[in-house]
Parts: sequence; C-alpha cells; structure tokens
Amino acid sequence: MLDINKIRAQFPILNRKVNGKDLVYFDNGATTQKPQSVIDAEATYYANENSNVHRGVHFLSGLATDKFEETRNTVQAFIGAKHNHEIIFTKGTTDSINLVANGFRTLLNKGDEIIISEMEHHSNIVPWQMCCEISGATLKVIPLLDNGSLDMHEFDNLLSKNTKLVSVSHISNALGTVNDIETIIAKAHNFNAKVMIDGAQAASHVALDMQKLDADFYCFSAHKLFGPTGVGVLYGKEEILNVLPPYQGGGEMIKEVSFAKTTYACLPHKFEAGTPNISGVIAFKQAIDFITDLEIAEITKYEEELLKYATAEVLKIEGLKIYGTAAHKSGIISFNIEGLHPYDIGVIVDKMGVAIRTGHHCTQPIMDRFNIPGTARISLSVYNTKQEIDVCVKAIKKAKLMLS
Amino acid sequence: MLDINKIRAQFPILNRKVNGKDLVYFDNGATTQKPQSVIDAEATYYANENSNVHRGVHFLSGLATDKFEETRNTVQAFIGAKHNHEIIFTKGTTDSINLVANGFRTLLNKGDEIIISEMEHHSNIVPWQMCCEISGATLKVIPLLDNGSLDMHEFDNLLSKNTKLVSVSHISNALGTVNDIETIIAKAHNFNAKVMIDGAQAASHVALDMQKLDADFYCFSAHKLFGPTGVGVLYGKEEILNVLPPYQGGGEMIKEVSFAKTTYACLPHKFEAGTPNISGVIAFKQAIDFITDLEIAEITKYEEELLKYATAEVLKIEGLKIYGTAAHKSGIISFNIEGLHPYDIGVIVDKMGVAIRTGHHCTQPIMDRFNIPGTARISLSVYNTKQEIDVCVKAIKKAKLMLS
Amino acid sequence: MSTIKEIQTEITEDFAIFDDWMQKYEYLIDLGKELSPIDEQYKTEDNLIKGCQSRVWLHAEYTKGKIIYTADSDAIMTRGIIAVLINVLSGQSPSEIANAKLDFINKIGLKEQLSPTRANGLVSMIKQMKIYALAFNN
Amino acid sequence: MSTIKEIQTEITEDFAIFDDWMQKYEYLIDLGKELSPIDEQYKTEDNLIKGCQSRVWLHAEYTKGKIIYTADSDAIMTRGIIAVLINVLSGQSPSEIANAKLDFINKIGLKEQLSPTRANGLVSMIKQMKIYALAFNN
Ligand SMILES: Cc1ncc(COP(=O)(O)O)c(C=O)c1O
Ligand SMILES: Cc1ncc(COP(=O)(O)O)c(C=O)c1O
Repeated sequence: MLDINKIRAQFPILNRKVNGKDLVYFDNGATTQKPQSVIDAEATYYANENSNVHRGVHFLSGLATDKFEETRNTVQAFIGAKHNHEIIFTKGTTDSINLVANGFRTLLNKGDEIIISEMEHHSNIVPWQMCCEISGATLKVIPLLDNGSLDMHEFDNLLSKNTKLVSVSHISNALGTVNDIETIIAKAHNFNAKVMIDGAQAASHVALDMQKLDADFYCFSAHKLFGPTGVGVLYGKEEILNVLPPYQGGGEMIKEVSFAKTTYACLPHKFEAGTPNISGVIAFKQAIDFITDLEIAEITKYEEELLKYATAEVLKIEGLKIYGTAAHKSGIISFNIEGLHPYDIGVIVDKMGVAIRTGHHCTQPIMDRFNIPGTARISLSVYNTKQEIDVCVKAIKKAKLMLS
Repeated sequence: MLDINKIRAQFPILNRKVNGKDLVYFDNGATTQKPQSVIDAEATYYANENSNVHRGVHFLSGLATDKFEETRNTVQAFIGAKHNHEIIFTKGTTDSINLVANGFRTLLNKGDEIIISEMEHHSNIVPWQMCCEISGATLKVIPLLDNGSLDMHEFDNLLSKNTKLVSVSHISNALGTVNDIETIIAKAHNFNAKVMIDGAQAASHVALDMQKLDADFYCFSAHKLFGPTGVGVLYGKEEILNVLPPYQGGGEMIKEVSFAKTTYACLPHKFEAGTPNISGVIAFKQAIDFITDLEIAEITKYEEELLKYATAEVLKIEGLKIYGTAAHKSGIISFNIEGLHPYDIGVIVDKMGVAIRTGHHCTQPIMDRFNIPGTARISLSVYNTKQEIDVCVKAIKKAKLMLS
Repeated sequence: MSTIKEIQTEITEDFAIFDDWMQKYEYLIDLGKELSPIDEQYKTEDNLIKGCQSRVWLHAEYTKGKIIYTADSDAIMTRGIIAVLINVLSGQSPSEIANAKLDFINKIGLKEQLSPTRANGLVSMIKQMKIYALAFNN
Repeated sequence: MSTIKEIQTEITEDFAIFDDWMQKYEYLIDLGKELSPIDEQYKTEDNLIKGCQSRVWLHAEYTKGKIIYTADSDAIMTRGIIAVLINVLSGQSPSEIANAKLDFINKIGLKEQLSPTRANGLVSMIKQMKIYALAFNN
C-alpha cells in the first residue's frame, strides 16, 4: 500500500498556504505538482551540466546528450515501445497532435475520413479541423451518451473503408470517462485506419503498454505527469513515423542541407528540429522514476478509492449534478450545482484554499452537448487524501450557502 | 565598466572542472550558461507557484498567469515592441521561424519569391524550403563574399516586386558576421516585402529596438540568452500577426470551438496553443533582467574587446585560418588549421577543459561555399575572460602539436 | 451628484467595515443580486464581452452630457463587481470617465478579480466603458 | 591468430602503460597514422557511415571463413579508434564477430568516444561491422 504522507513529503508546494489556508490542490487535470527530485534535476543540470545536445564533441555536450537520451530510454520502457527512436520529444500533447495532424495533411485525399469524438479536448479537435480543411478530408464525430461515454454503436456506423485515422482520448479531461481504447483500436485496424490516442489524462494514472495496446500513435504531456512544463511525448510506430513527413524544419532534423536538395535525418531526429527543452527532458526522467517507484497499478488503485469516496461525498450536496457517470472512470469529477454558476463556486472555494478548475476545460463541444456554460471540476492525483476531499466538500457547501 | 568576476560568480557552472581542468566554456553560440537567478526562479516556481496558466480562477493559477505575463512585458520592453501581444512565446528560434514559414504558405502564390542568404542556419533555410515547396514560391539566396559578409549588390539584384519575404540572420552563428539588417529591411520594404530577422545570435550581444529597426518579424531563443531551454520569442508586428493564420490548433488559441465552426483567439493567444513552457518563460524574465542590469551596451563593448584579443591571439598560430573576417563582427571565431580536422582539435582541447564547437554548425551551405568539412568555433559570452582565451589558445597549440 | 473620486472614497469606506473576505464577498454577492437588470434587448452578441468563464454584457447610453451604463453577467460575483463599477462610473461625463483613475480597486482588495490576466471579462469591461467615454467625448 | 578476447586483453594492457590521457591520445593518433589505408575504390557513398562530424568508410571482405575489414576516416582520432577496432575484429570468423563483447572499450577509457550518442560515426561503424558478420554468417 502507498504511504501517502511519504509521497506528499516529496512535493514542497503541498506545504504552502493559500489565502491563509492549507493548499488543497484539486486541479491536477490541468497540471500536476512536481516532486523535489524533478525540481532538483533541473537545477543540477543548469548548475553542472548545461550544454547543447547532439552536436558537440566536448565533455558537457556529451554529458547533456547522454542524459537527454537516457530519458528517451526511460520513456520507452515506461510505455513499452519497441524502439527508443519511436519516442519523439515535443513541447506537449498539443504539439504532438499537431505534428501528426500536419503530417497527415499530405497523406489524405478528398473523400478520406478522420474520426474523433465529441468528448475531445480542443487540442484533439482543432488540429484535425485544420488538417481536413487543407487535405479535403472529412471530420466525423463519435457522439456522447448521456453518461459521458462514447456511443460505440455510432462508432461502428462511422467506420468505413474511407476512415484513415481515428483520434480519441484515452481518458476525458472534462468527464473522467476511461474509453475502451483497446476496442477502438482493434475496430479501426479492421478498416486499416491508423489510431492516435490522446493520453494526456491517462499517463500518470493507468499503466501503458504500447505492445498490448497496438496504438499507432500515443501522446501525453510531462507536466501532467509530475514533470516539467514544455515537454511532451509522441510515441509512433516506427514504420508509420518513417512515412510521416517531417513537421518543423531546422537544425538536427536534417541529413544534408543544400539549396538544391535537403534530405532528412533518421528517427527520432527527423521530428526534433531545433534545440529541444533539454533541462525539461532531463528532469522528466525523475518524474517517470517517481511513478515507477510507486508502481502505477498502486496509483490506479488508490485513485479509484479516492474517486469513489469523493463521488459519494459531493453527491450529498443537494442540487449537485455530476457530468460523466460512466462505469469506468478516472479521478475526475465535473459538476454543477443547480442555480449556481461554476465560476462563482470556484472563486469562493479558492478563498478557502481549495484549487478546483471551473469553465469549459477546453472541451466546448461537451458543454454544448449538455447545454451548460461550464462545470466545476475536481481532478485527483496520487498525493491527494480523503481529508482534502472533506475540506473541499465543506468549502463547496459554504460556497453554496453564500451564493444561494 | 563590467566587473567580470562578479558576473562569473553568478554562474555556478563556471566553477566546475572538466577532465580535471577548470572549465573554459567557449560554446556560447550553441547555448549560454545560466545565472543562479534563472535556476532559482524555476525551482521557486515549482516549489511554490506551479499551476497552469490563463484558465483557472484559483489563486495559484492567477499567480502563475501574472508571472508568465510579466515575462511577456519584460520581453516587450527589452526589444522595444509596441504592444505586449506582439510577443509570442514559442519553444525556440526554430519554432518561431517555422510558425511564420507555415503561415506564409497560405499567403504566397506561384511566382512569389522568398529571399534568404547563404549564411543562414538550417533553421532559417529548411522551413522556407518547405514553405516554397507547398506554396509554389521560389527561394532566392543572397551569396556570401569571401570575407563572410553578404553580397549586398546581389541582394539588390534579387529584390523585385515578386519578393514577398526576406529572412536573414542578424548575426551569423558560424562566421560572426553582423549583417546590416537596417539596410536590408529598408530595401525590402521599398518592394513591399516583409522581413524576418533570425536574432538567435544577436539578442544577448547587441541592443535591440524594434521601433528603430522596423523588422516585421524578429525571433530568438531564451537558451542562448542566459535563459532556460525550451523557450523562444517571436516578435511580429500586430497588423501582420493578425493576418498570419494560426500555426497549431489546441487549447488557448481558440475563441469558440464547435464541429461546425471554430474561431480563433486574439493575439498573442492565437499563436500559443496548448500549455506553454510556464516555468521556462517565468525564469526567462530573470535572464533578461540579468542583461538589462549589466546594460547591453556594456556587454557589446566588452565582447568586442574579447573578440579583438582572441582574434589576434589565435592568428599567432601558424597555419590557422579564420572563416568570417567581415569588418563588423560579433564574438565568434570560426577557424581551421592546415592539415587538421576540426573534430580532432575539438576532442583534444576538450581534454584540457576547453569547450569549443566543431562541425558544420548547422550551416552546411557555408561549409560548401568554403569547401571545408567544418570548422572549430570559439564563441564568446560576457562571462568569458582574456585568461580563458589564453588557456584556449594554449590548448589549440598543444592539439596542433599532438596532431601534426 | 458625487464625483468619481468621492464615490470611490465612499466605496472604500463601505468595504473597510468588513473584517474578512467572507463578509466582503457576501456584500459583493448582495450588490450583484441588487444590480438593476439590463434591458433584455441589449443582451446581444455585440454587447457581449467574453471572458473565458463568465460572460459580461455592457450597454451605454448618452443623455444630457452623462453616460448611463447598464450591464449584466451570468456569474453573480462578476455581477457584484459590475455593480460597484457602475456605481462609480455611470452617470458621469465622458471626459471624467475617460480620465478616471480607478484606485479603489486596489484598496478594497478586488485586485485579483480585476487583474488583466483574469478570465472573467471585467478588465475588458472597464476598457469598453472607457472606449464608450472616448467615443461620446468627440 | 589470437582470439577476440585475447586481443582485447592485449590492447587493454597496451593502454594501461599510459599515465595520462595525453599519452593515450598520442598513441591513438599514431595508430591512426599507421592504419593501413582503405583501397580508394571503396571510399564510396555506399560505404560511408555518416556521423555528424567525422566521416567513416568501412569495407568488408569475406575470405576463407574470415572477415577482413578495411576502413578510414577524415579525422585522425577517429582513425585511431578504427585502427583498434580493426585490430580486434578483422580476420575473425563471422560468428565470433557477431557474438563479440567489446569490453575493452570501457577498460581503456574510450567509452566517451564510443557512446551511442556521439557524433563521430564509430558506434554506427561497430554496428555495421556486426551487420556484415551476420550477413556473412548466413
Ligand atoms: C543563427 C541561428 N539561427 C537559429 C538557431 C536555432 O536556434 P534553436 O536551436 O534554439 O531553435 C541558431 C542556434 O543554433 C542560430 O545560431
Ligand atoms: C485530454 C487532453 N488532451 C490534450 C490536452 C492538452 O495538453 P497540453 O496543454 O499539455 O498540450 C489536455 C490538457 O489540457 C488534455 O486534458
């Protein structure tokens, strides 16, 4: 069993006060907090090892390069990729999806179809809209059921030989729904469509195994995984990354440059133009080590317990409605209280030290689907506790009292 | 006058040993070292303030957003931009150039021309090659003179009413040449062409004033300016950024998203999709403060003095040839020694603690122009000293002796 | 009618009574509830100021040398602050509004809500109020 | 002919004589100078292994159950290490080469030069030598 106090002790920010109260941080879906090991790794890098990577023959450059590539190997092991060059470092999930969507522009023709879902984050909608606009492909959308899960029956109807790519989230950031991506991937592959999974909300919560999953692309952000901001991962199967055209042009991603003809480098460099976020990538290793040290299965179990408790507690508040009640959910509770605007709830519980998110969570189509301006969202992480849930519920009750 | 010892004391890495010798870091063109204030700012952010920006109503989110935007204002003042929304945060120079080159694809037609130069970094070549390939525009190249300066006469010949954009570097990373960008900008504007300046090698060395310069776009990387990796700046004039189509799709960069129609946010958010490198941007402020505290004019003056000294000293080595001997140069000395491969020189001086760069410096066309496989490059920064130059020259002499 | 400066002093004194944020927020909520409603016909797209989270509608009318503002929001806290702002600026002359320094914002501790980076549309609202003032001033 | 293991032991002993990096590097440079030249006809694009900075050409010939490697580089330090590698692997049988564990690399302090992330093409060269061995083994 996890020793939560020992875990909490690794996160310095959890000691701070907000508005005179102990911070209760329930905005983990937006970004997680960072353990001391990650903070130290960045500082150590800058104080002792800083140098540009992949280019220099001098000692520091070699050191930085080795450490940078060590993270790539760590990510490879973390998600069970076959090769380390199947791991591309980007600046985040949004960057990863844009990289793929931009490349697919040239692989698609009029009449081809891309399928996404109604629950996607804007980062998994807008790049495909842009991709379709330029390539002439058509965007199809898997609708949501009332409980916030995907209408898999409709998915079957949408799939056809025209389907070239399916891009859906592993876990919904606004509803908490855990999608049955194994089934989605298998069904899409039956039609020879590629599948991209937006794992932004999954990678710190559930175990990942690319070999079992068989996704063609999978991506996530380090900052939602106890790691630094400005670092993302794009996993892609070697054979597909090899046919995908490069995204950005620049240093590192070329083999030869001349004005007559430029040829591109091999994986992973082909997709990593320019100086990367070296300190961030190096520190990211510590974040993954933090997770693997705890064991991801233990994290999943503990968070399920927290979710169950929190769900039961918030539902005791009269007039409160949860959006996203699928059978298989991750630690996210999106809710509204009858007659209240989520913004007002957020502003008031903040005064009691409780950080929750309010708004559309970059998922306007979900809000439109449920005809609401937004929700208040509690999103959990492994360092959260039942006591914090109690504080939060109390704060929500107080807000309700003040606002009614 | 600058107190170099006091400056050096701010950079913890300068105390370290490499291969048992004091580190002499002359690879500043690749990336600069970081002062303690920058290192601390990242750590403080993660330990006390970490939260996602622009979205939350809770305290930490507001705090992080305010600090993030403070850096934008600091950059605005640093380069003399008219509006703070003319400052776009990217992940680096390469990202900035790709953003503009990608947008220009849709603004160009067959017959239009883009002018770059033979001295450009691959990051200012490949994106334009990609842009031309897709838009049907033609890429024209200002050739180099033997001294490593641009053939301005040929530039005049290349300019025409077909010229839509000129993109050249402010300072060459491989040759040190400081280009007369004022003249280049004025001449291009005479033909109604826009001008983008790659300022990667300039921003930490010379004063910048966008109002005086009148560049349409200017970009640089934080990591070459004493700041964190994974942060870049794109400056663009408001009216041009407004017509440039967005680059990446995702969170933050939208006004409204629906499957029927998505509209884009205002500047700067239109170009900042997804969670940015928050810690990096926040720490970047300290890097700029470091420069402005010293006064950039003082830095320029000191570095000129170092360059003059270093040039005289290396030229005493027999058989050594400097590439890049323009009248107006920044602190970069690219050289070869007759009969020796630059790689061998680099490997050996490294053993004596001296970090110089060797290779093509991501400028293969320059290497082709001079018919060499690469050069060894000394690139200076404000924390370097004449004593370090002496150590470096001694190391080069020793390498020559060993290799001859 | 009091000047903008006088009204600001008054408001600052009103808020000074409260010992803690809770009383202050409750007062704001009350002000929000009491805000005279905007005429429904003015709740148009054109009059909408979009913050990320709460929406603000602002309407301005010029009569007898004064600007009368009416406004609304879907969030009650935002309505409360709107009520204060209207209290300060509505009924004043364009030039006074255009030149007004709203220093009560800091004094009563609403700075957080009115920081330029907040997502509630209030900063844009103040900007829009001043733009009306400048327009009517010509 | 000695086995790969024996040669590695020998080389490790050779390098153990040197007290400092300078002697070791000078020795490598000498080895580089003495490396028997590759036949110019084999310095082709096909035989080129591109590191970022120094170029390496590798040619392999299979005769009488043994593989004979010849190689060259434009950088002398790289040539020196090539000389050592050829010393170890050339003239051995495909299966011995394919299975060889090159542990002398760590022992003589060439690890830095032969790290997978280095830009000198040597790692790719070892890989290429093993690929030849596997090919000739079938
Ligand atoms: C002149 C020039 N342009 C562009 C770049 C690319 O910068 P970055 O790698 O930070 O994207 C560099 C640095 O390598 C440079 O020196
Ligand atoms: C499901 C999902 N996809 C994509 C993103 C975008 O991630 P980032 O902002 O790190 O690019 C997020 C996070 O906001 C998310 O929750």
